[in-house]
Amino acid sequence: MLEVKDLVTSFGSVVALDGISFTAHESKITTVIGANGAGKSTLLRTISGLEHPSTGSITWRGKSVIGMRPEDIVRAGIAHVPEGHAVISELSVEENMSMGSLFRRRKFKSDVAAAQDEMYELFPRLKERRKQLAGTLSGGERQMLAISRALVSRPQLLLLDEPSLGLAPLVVEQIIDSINILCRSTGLTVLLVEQNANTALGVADHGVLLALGKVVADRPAAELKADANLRAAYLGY
Amino acid sequence: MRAVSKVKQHSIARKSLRRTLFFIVLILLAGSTFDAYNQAQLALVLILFIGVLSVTLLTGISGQLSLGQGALMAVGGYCMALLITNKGYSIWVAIPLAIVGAAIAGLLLGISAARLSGPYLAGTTLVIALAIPTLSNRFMSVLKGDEGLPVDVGYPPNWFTKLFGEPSYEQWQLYVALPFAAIALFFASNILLSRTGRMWRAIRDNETAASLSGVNFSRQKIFVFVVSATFAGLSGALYGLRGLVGPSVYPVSLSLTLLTAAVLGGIRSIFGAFIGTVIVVFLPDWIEAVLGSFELSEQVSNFMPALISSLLLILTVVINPAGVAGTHLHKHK
Amino acid sequence: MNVVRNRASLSRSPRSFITTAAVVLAGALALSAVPAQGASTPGVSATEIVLGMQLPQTGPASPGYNKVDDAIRAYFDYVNSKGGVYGRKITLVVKDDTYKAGLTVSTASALINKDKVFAMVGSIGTQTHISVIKDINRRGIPDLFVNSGYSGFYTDPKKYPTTFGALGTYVVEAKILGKHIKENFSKNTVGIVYQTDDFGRNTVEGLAIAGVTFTAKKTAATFIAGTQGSGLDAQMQQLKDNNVDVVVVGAVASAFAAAVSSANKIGYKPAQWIVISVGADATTFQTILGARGIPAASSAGLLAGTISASHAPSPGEAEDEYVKAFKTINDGFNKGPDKRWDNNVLQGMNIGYLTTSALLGVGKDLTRPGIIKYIEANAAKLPSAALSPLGYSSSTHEAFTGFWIGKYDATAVLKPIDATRKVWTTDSAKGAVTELKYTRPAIAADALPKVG
Amino acid sequence: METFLAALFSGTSRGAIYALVALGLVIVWRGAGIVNFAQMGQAMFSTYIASTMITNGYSYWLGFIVAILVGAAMGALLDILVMRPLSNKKKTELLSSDSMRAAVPVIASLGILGVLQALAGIIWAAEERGFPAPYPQEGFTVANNVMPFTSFDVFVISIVLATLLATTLFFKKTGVGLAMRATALNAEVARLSGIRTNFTRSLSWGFSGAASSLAGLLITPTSNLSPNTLDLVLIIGFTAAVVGGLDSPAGSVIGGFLVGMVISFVSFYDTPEDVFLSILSVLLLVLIIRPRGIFGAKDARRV
Repeated sequence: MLEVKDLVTSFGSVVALDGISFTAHESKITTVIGANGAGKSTLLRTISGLEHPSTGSITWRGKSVIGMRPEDIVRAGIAHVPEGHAVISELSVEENMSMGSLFRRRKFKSDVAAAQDEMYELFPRLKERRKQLAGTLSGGERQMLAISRALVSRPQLLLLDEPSLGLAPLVVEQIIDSINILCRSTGLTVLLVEQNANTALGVADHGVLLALGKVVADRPAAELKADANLRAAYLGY
Repeated sequence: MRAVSKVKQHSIARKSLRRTLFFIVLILLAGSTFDAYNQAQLALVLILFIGVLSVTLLTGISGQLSLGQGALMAVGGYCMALLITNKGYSIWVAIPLAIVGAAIAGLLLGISAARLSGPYLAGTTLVIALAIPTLSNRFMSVLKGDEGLPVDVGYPPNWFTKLFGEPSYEQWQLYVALPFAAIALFFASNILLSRTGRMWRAIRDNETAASLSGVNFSRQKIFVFVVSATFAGLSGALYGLRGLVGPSVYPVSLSLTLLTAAVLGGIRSIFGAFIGTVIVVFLPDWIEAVLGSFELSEQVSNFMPALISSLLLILTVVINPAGVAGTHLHKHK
Repeated sequence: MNVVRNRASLSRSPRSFITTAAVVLAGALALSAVPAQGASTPGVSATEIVLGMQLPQTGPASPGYNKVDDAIRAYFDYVNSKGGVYGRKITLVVKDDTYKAGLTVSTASALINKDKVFAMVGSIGTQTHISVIKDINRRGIPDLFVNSGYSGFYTDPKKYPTTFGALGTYVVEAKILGKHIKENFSKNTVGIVYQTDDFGRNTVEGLAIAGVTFTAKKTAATFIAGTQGSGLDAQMQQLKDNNVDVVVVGAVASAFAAAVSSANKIGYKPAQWIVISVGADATTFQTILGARGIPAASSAGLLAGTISASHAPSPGEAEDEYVKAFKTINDGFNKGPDKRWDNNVLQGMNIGYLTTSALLGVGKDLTRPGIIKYIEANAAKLPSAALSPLGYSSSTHEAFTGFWIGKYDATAVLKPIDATRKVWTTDSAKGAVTELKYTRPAIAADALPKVG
Repeated sequence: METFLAALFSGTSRGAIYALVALGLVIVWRGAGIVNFAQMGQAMFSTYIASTMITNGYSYWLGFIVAILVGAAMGALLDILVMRPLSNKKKTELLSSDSMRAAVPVIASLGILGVLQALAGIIWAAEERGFPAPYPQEGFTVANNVMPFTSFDVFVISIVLATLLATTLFFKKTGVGLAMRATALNAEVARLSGIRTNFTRSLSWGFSGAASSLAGLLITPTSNLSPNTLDLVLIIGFTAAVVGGLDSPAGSVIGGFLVGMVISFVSFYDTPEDVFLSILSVLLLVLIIRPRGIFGAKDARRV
């Protein structure tokens, strides 16, 4: 269980997260939605250790991750796929993918290869292009690669930041479906940040609505999806 | 709209003028209390201050890293020395012409450097700093090789001695440098406060955004180089007037000294440029004064000033990269 | 956001600017101020004579030269241990200008204004000295025994009345060696490798006066002073390709070592190496080649047979009375980091000795014009280790006009080439080279100069 | 023809060393975004250590290995003590612009260079000394002509090529190499992949330190050793790296040999006095055609 309590993160005088509290349950997909600038990405970046909160607590399975470095948070089982198809264009697909499991090489030697094979199974297009430079991939393929890179670290919690950004609806559907399957079959916990609320709420179990750094709603996804007033007020449709 | 901007321009000019007058008064006050040696050192501060301003404008404000400002100083110095020794011009004519010479060199450099950025620009300018002094041997008959062209500030004109009495050589050095430093300060201050300065900062902070907002990117970059070269050329001419214009006066290390002064003081402000220059010029004396009370063997004492100043340099940069004058910039994003 | 904040920074109040700047400047003053001296002649009191020297003590140009100041100081310390000069002890203030002319102006100003030196002594570096010589002369400060063979400093005493040299000029030495080359190697192809500065060019000029000329890019190979570190392969290849069998080296000792290494590398074995005295320092040569894995015996072998000239005895002449005396003083008084006996130490000792004799000669009443006048008029009376008299007169301030020619033996000692040592003399202009008869005054038992 | 061969040989052996110096600079630039001006200062310092060991009777090879290890340690230490604290200041506004991120570490590295040169002066005095070569420095004979190419040069070229090959393989084939490349290319993604970027960055500094120490050991037998003798080597190596493209290790090698050849051919055919001007011309020519060097990435990763 991921518990976030009274989290405050600010950049200079700009407060990005203003006392956020919510819980993401194990083996469920929790989605964080909200308009641009609501603080969604900052929330994920704070959980994964890229930003440092000024107050508040974040605990994963009862252990605080505050003050840990991003690389150690990954090692503790929390993988983050940041916004914008975060792959390294100058490296090949294979290299990008194996990057995520470098730290597991020594202890889990046999599993490293198995994890990669699973990813190639999940996203067969990556297998065809494994020798290509990541820079030559399409946007959707890059997103698949970024997710694979995170998943080969065998996380228990996956932080997914705007996977649909700039992708064709068909591709978005494919990616979201894969995540859904993965979560249901392996018991992975997912925290999905989306601007595209409909898609996100469609697949998620639970929804958290952010506005200007504050939580304005924290309810089951179906309920949120049905609340037309809330949607109109905070998401603009 | 136009009326408003005119008012603004006036207030900028007034502010710069006020600053310049304060500066002049401060230097004159300090100069009158200093002994001869420190007067000469203060003159050196004024001269190098102009050179450091060229770094502040180029690197601090417009974001282009040059390691070859010393070469532009050399251009200014040689232009002036040639005009004085071959044409018999007075320094008051030779210096402005030397500045024009340096500006032309800055234009050429700017045109070839406009496409370069970061370390590529740094590398090119560093090699320029290395190569330019070798020209003095290549064109031996005009530039006089390693022996160089001896020049100096000479003696004050009659009207000056009648008005102010006979100054010592050190005082005269100071009085010659002061008006130029004041003019440089005034112009630098005006540039920084004006729209041009904002445009340059925009180039530094975000090239793409700057070009989107209609700034002609490469033309501005070249313009910055020309302005910066003007400052460097003036500084180089005055630096040569301390006794000699020759390759050993403008070594590669001179360029690095200017950059060091700019960073130590705070690379984004005029005040920082001044403080940094004061530190660079006076630090060896301070270290010597402190070390004088210790008994050190010659082997150690020879290298102590270099060791201490280098350590201070590292410490300043690591503790506060914004420099002495830039403490207030040292905040989290 | 940046823009706004920067503007805020610029509009910080002028008052705080003034305050901070004033504090900084006041600090500069407080730390650098020196109490003014009351004496009528700067640098001279009842108990002390303060002398100033500037040279590259650190930096690329310093190796070798950084030993000269230690040697001069060692001699002064010896004099002080014997009671000083008329009860005044000699203090030598040394400033490091790292061979940057821009810095030399500051160090000279510090010596003159802050340390209030009576005279400058033994300064090293032609280019750096050019930047301050005019100012020093204008102030009437004695500029004694400058360690440069650049004739421009000395041949016109009206221009630089206070400046006196401590070496024979490069032109004089080259003319004398040129005569030797003309007479002994007329059948050979003579070439030169020289550094493109005053030293190298003056050498070429002197050789040309003697009738030894070279063709650019054929028998004359050049390099920029300070770059010999990267080897002189191309230069040696050029001389080899043009069948040069007598190589003149107009360069510093490390360049001579580089030339020999490069020649060795391409199997180039010229019949004769001829090296101007500045470059013919056996210790430097052996330190460099020796540590390259070439043992001292065989680096002496590479040096053996090399012809050079000198105005003084070779530091290797252990039997010479001056060498003997200076060596003892060096062992006892030199506190420098590297006091190994070599040309630089001998030269420093001799400058200390010359300075002391001039100070003794002027008498108790020491003034700046006094010492300048004394040195100019009494050159013949000033003893030194050199095998040539001092050439100072009202028409020239060149130091030693005489050189003897020698050849290095297998133990790296320069030995006279003639059965008995012959000293040759000439001027820095077109004058002829003639033989010089000079009997050097013997050194006193206490190794202090006896004047008068 | 002989002159041509001589220039070619001389340029090859010199170019190999410049390539090594350039490689050291490129590794740190890629790994940390810093041009390390202290690099040849580190090399000078470790070569002095080797020199001291050798003159005290230890074998050349022991000195050689110790110097390279010291170089590596010194590189890593500089990162930990100076550059890492400095890069932790990245969030300050001053360091938020790319030009300052380039300029401020340059100043820091100049400070380090100053410290190392002063320390070397204090410890070993400033006299110029020679440094031995492990193989004879006598040229081979080609077509009845002795060339400026010796067994030592063969050693230099082979060890440099071996180093370049090993470096390439290390970066391409090992996990640590991949981690280092990832850190260099995108530190954030690397950290999110569980890579300890502080460690890999220090490793880059260590590698670069070892490479430059090797360069120091290989160049001093022909250039002597004093606190300042390697300054010029650094500037030429930097030029080589810029010509080749600072982002590209392969480019640094090409750049090194190119600059070595230019220096050699200008020295042999024209005059050594023109060396710096011709380096400048080559640099400008290359950069006008390709502003990020011959092998530099077209797309600006860093501005």
